[in-house]
Amino acid sequence: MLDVRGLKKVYEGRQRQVEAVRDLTFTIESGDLVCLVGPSGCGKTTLLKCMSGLLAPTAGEVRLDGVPVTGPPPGMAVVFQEYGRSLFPWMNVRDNVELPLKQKKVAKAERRRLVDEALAAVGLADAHTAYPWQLSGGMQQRVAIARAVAYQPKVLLMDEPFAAVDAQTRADLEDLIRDLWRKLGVTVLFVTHDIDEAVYLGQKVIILSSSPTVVREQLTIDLPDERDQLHTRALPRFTELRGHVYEQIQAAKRGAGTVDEAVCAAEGADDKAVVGS
Amino acid sequence: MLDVRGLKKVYEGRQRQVEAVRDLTFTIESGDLVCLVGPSGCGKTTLLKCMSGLLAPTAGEVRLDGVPVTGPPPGMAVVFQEYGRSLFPWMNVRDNVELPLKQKKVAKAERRRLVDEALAAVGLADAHTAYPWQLSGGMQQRVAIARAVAYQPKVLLMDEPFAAVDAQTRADLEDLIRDLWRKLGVTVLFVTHDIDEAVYLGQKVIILSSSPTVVREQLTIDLPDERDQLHTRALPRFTELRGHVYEQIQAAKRGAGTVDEAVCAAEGADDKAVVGS
Amino acid sequence: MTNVTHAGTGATGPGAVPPAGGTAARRGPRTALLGLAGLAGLLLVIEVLPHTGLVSARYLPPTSRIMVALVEQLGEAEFWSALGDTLVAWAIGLAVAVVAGIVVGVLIGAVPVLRSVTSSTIEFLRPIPSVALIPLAVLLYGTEIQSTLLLVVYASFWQVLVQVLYGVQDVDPVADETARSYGLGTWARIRHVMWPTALPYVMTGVRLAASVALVLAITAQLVIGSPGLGALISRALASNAVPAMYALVVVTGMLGVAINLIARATERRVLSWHSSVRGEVIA
Amino acid sequence: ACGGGSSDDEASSGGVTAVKVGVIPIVDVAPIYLGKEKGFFATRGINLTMESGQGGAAIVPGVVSGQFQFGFSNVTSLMVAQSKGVPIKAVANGVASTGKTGADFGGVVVKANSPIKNAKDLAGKKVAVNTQKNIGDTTVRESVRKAGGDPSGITFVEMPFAQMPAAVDKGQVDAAWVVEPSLSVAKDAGARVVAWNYVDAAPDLTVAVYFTSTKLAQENPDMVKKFSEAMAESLSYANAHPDEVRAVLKTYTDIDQVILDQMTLPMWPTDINRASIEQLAKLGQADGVFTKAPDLNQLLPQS
Amino acid sequence: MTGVVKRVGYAVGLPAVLFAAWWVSTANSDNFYVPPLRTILETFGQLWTLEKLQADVWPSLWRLAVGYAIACLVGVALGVLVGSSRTVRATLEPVLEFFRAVPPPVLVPVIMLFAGIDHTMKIVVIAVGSLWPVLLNTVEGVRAVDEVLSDTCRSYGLTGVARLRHLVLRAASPQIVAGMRQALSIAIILMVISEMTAASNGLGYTIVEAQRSFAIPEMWSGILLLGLLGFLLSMVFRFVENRALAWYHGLRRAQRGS
Ligand SMILES: Nc1ncnc2c1ncn2[C@@H]1O[C@H](COP(=O)(O)OP(=O)(O)OP(=O)(O)O)[C@@H](O)[C@H]1O
Ligand SMILES: Nc1ncnc2c1ncn2[C@@H]1O[C@H](COP(=O)(O)OP(=O)(O)OP(=O)(O)O)[C@@H](O)[C@H]1O
Ligand SMILES: [Mg+2]
Ligand SMILES: [Mg+2]
Repeated sequence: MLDVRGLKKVYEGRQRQVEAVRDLTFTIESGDLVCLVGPSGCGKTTLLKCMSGLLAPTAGEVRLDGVPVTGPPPGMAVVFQEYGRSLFPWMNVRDNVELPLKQKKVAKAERRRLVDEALAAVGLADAHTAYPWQLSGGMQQRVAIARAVAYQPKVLLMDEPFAAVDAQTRADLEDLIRDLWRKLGVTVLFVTHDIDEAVYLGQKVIILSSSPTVVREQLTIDLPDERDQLHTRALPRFTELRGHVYEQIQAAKRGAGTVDEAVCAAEGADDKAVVGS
Repeated sequence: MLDVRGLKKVYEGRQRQVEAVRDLTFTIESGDLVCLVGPSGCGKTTLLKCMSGLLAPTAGEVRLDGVPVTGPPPGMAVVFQEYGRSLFPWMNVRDNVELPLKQKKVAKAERRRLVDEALAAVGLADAHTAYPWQLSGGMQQRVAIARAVAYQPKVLLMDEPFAAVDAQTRADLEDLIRDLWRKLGVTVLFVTHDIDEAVYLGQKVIILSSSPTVVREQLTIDLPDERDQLHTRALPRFTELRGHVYEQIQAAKRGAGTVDEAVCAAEGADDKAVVGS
Repeated sequence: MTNVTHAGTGATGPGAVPPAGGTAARRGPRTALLGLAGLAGLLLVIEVLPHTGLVSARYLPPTSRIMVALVEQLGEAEFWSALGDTLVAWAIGLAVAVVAGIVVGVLIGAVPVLRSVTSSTIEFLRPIPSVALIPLAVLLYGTEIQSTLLLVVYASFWQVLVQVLYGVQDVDPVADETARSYGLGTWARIRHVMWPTALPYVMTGVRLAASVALVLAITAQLVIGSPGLGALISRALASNAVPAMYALVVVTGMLGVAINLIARATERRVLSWHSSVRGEVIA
Repeated sequence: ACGGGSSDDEASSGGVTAVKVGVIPIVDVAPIYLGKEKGFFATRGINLTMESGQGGAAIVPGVVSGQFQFGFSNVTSLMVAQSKGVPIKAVANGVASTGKTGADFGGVVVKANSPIKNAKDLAGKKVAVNTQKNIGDTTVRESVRKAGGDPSGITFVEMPFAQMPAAVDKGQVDAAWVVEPSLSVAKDAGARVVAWNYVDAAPDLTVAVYFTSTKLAQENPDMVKKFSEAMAESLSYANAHPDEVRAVLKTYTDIDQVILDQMTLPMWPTDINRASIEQLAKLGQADGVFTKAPDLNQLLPQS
Repeated sequence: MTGVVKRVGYAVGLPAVLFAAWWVSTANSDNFYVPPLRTILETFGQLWTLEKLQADVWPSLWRLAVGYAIACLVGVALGVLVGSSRTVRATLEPVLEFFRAVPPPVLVPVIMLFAGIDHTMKIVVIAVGSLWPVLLNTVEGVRAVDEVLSDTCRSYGLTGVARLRHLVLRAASPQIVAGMRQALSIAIILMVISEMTAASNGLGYTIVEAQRSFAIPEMWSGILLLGLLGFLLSMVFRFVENRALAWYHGLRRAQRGS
């Protein structure tokens, strides 16, 4: 239902012309939970922006349920990588989360409930009246997540949403997303740099090459649907998949020719390092 | 040589009064590489700002080589959590990195060399002329790191500096920091949420409790000084230490009483989950 | 100017879906054409207005009549020397006001105590109209250019100053802290952080001041009678030469448009990094 | 310098004294331009430059501070200044009414279809003048009074002469006191003159004069004398050569040729009509223009 | 408590010094146009009685209020329009710049043609003249709305009025306020200019009339009053600003390290 076809994006600067994404083609089925990984700067954010209709691609197109995306489609929520800047500094936490719901014309009582629940779920039940700039980085990021969650979107795009939270909170939030996905059947595209996270969360992991960016692999995660932090991560298949993804990303980076000495030194034995860790 | 004594910081808002840090006391020896971990919102950033003289503590004091810190001391470099905002949008990447060196009156040729090396080390050798806002999140973060590295500080404070880069780049950067530390004997305080990273990097890991924040534990990492991504991470002692830190953080979070259901559910078996992963 | 919270740093992509086709080079002529269309619309309205009976052509002549008068003016040496006088007064006055405004503004911005000490005085002096200073100006300098300058500088100085003060206040604390932590001293921070942040405000201030300076240069000439376009307007008024008067008004308006063009071009150059400008160049 | 004891050394060179005169660029000052053209000033060693200002706001302070040596101003303004203690002195006649009803250079106009037929009807109406509490309103009041009306109910509104024809035409004011060339413009647009206020105020009313500062008058009587003489010559020349006046007007005003040909020129007698000024002073005092009676002996030259 | 004392001290300090300097330097002045400050202050007391304030300052003030309000409304509305669309900006900017460069005294006759000579004319003059800082600042503020915030709004379907209300106006508000502040003092100046034509009362009229009738101490006292008025109005303005932009000032303070 989310169809990306021959997507290409070139940023035209005055001196610099950057081909952020060369040619991407893939499909996300309705109700899928797909993780997107790839080297830093390979165009993940760019891809997300194109998919959410915020950026016009240079070539190719994105289709949602067969309809070409030209502007932000309704029922889609995005969590931006720059979480700090995506919160309204003139609204307190509660208003920030509530605003899209107001826009959606959700009734007041229902709105209240959704906001309370979402904030509690991300562990910010007592920060309603604070302004975003009174919060720590991780708390800000969680407000942005709460906003997306409360919105009850049909499609949820998240750009490294857990980058700034601690390991425990991260695990909680991962479970929150999987819960949401299973209960509400929302379609999720999740960008992350954490390979464990990608494998633990996704039904499918899309691995991008480094620039000029194409899809390097679409990996189906054949782990049981019922996952939990404890058991799933202990499965041998988990370790295997994770090793595979790590290898692919390394290969991707190497392919790009921006490898420096440190990388080369560690190269030979990387798979093992990953598996062993 | 970096002494934190009875540090307390209370943010006074109009309605909200937040005790970010209650009472912190610890010492970092000259030439130490210390990692700081703790739950999201526990006051790590606040602590770093106090230590770098950017924020005046409510009580207690920070001493550098016996001298109380009241403003940013010379020879100290800070990488901020809000990397995007710490780069000057009106300068290109090169100028951003070069500016502190100019200020330090480093000769032109030397400056050139330092900047080139630092940018190459973070994998941005070909982005000199780009402006920060033309870069991806991870690239911006690496520019901020390059700036700190090129500065050749005596003390280096880093606030989640690798949050936005991919796993491979992260590993490279970790090695870069250890290299730097060993070659130049710089004192490093490194905030991270990645427990593996903390154990892999640090000589010592300081674990903070959640709010009201105190030092929960100061853990000496008794791994060999010679570390590499492959072997060190495979050591049983590494796994042990890591498990220990994870446990401590979980306990810290639990203590704070902001635990929600998801956390409780996973609690009983957490150690195993960590070790097994 | 800057986006409020986050002084416009590191964004990844232009905010809007750009319209089809258009690098800066291609957009230039389009902008110019639209601008011309706007002006043409204005001229058309003025041409038609007298024919609607809303006003008599005797008091607001149609464009065609004004244009005839304008061409007559253009043929006179007196007009050109007046234009020169006005431009000289404008340029000198503006330069003095801008430099003084920036220096004082940055000084006050950099030293918080100064801000508290001067704010009441600034608020007191600012609303005093330059026209009230006319006797003083004449007393001091007669109809010499200095009289005009005094009024021009007095009026446009505040425009720059206030903008600079607001701009200086808008410095992103994270950027400033970064600079401080790298040991940039006061002067270096003013130069590398405060100044670029305030620059968009300064540009607005300069654009405001540029037209205020023009307005004041002409008004001063109008009232005091020092040579320049204002004196010509005053003469046309006294002679009831309505078309000539409007022709001169058109000239002042056109000067304003030209000044703005220059200011915009400068802005595109110096502020290419700013989110208000880069969205238009890149994309 | 010329032997005349010029104290103003920097202003004089080679027997020529540089003199700046602040004038308003209107019909009234044609003689000084004409006189300069004819060389009446140059022959007396005066190198004349005219600085144009918009009324007393700029000219009086300029003269007092010595930026201008002489200035042109209407008599009422000068009397006000004198009564307030401004150190000035009249040195030459400026301009005077023609004294002829129906053919003066200033009058009160109304719209063609206005119900106002004569000065008496102005009572209680809204009348535009260029400046309140000045020569305009005092003389208009006198016109109404003489016509048997009650001037106390008139509302005076200030606006520049140039805007008056339009204001009358659009009915924004009931009447307006205008002088040439606006008078002709108004008449052209169909306005009627209902009162000739200068004529009604006093016979051959002196409207404006040239003046200097008392300081200059004391320190450099010689130059003042020469200026007065040159002025007198210019005035009588202008009076005798109306065609040349119309021609010189083209050099420093933008008056339309059609208007220029049809407008009424004022009178330029050589002498100040003291009686008319006394009458003006009386009118002004009655209307509360002065707080203190002006000392005409101080203000006007001894004749 | 000490904070208040300090603030008052700051507010009064420099003016007091300047006034003292003025007092001393003009104490023996015999220049007709620069009377001793003592004379001016005496005149001030005599001239600005309550009655006179009511007759002359009140009408000025309400014309100022109406004109200024119009300028703010139109400036923000037009500014949002011009700032949000490149096409509109390209089309309108030259025309706006054209009018901006025309001096108000020259504009008065034209405005009189359409707005008559009564209050309307003066209000229009004030509005037209003080519009520009608001307009320009709004345009710039709207153009510089943070891209990430803007994207956030778009992706959550916040468009049209909601976007305007929650994003554009709020984000641009610090700058709009800067413009309004500029406009306030310009509006006061234009209040004086508008009363130079076709007025029979008002503070500006009083000053101009005093100047013309050589009542120089009265003129200076009027200018003093004008300055005081400007000062008072700016105090009111700051009060309102501190409320409306509480988040902005809080944000700055917080980030600076309270
Ligand atoms: N506004 C822009 N102008 C010019 N180039 C840009 C712009 N935004 C992104 N780029 C370039 O496009 C490429 C891809 O950027 P993008 O932000 O999509 O990467 P990413 O995969 O999200 O990286 P990261 O994981 O570091 O966030 C980079 O090379 C970047 O420099
Ligand atoms: N400017 C501020 N005003 C008020 N409260 C603040 C401010 N900055 C931080 N806080 C509060 O102080 C506490 C600690 O914040 P801090 O940013 O130091 O946390 P942190 O440990 O860095 O968290 P994270 O890992 O999420 O970045 C938080 O509860 C936060 O809400
Ligand atoms: Mg990204
Ligand atoms: Mg932090």
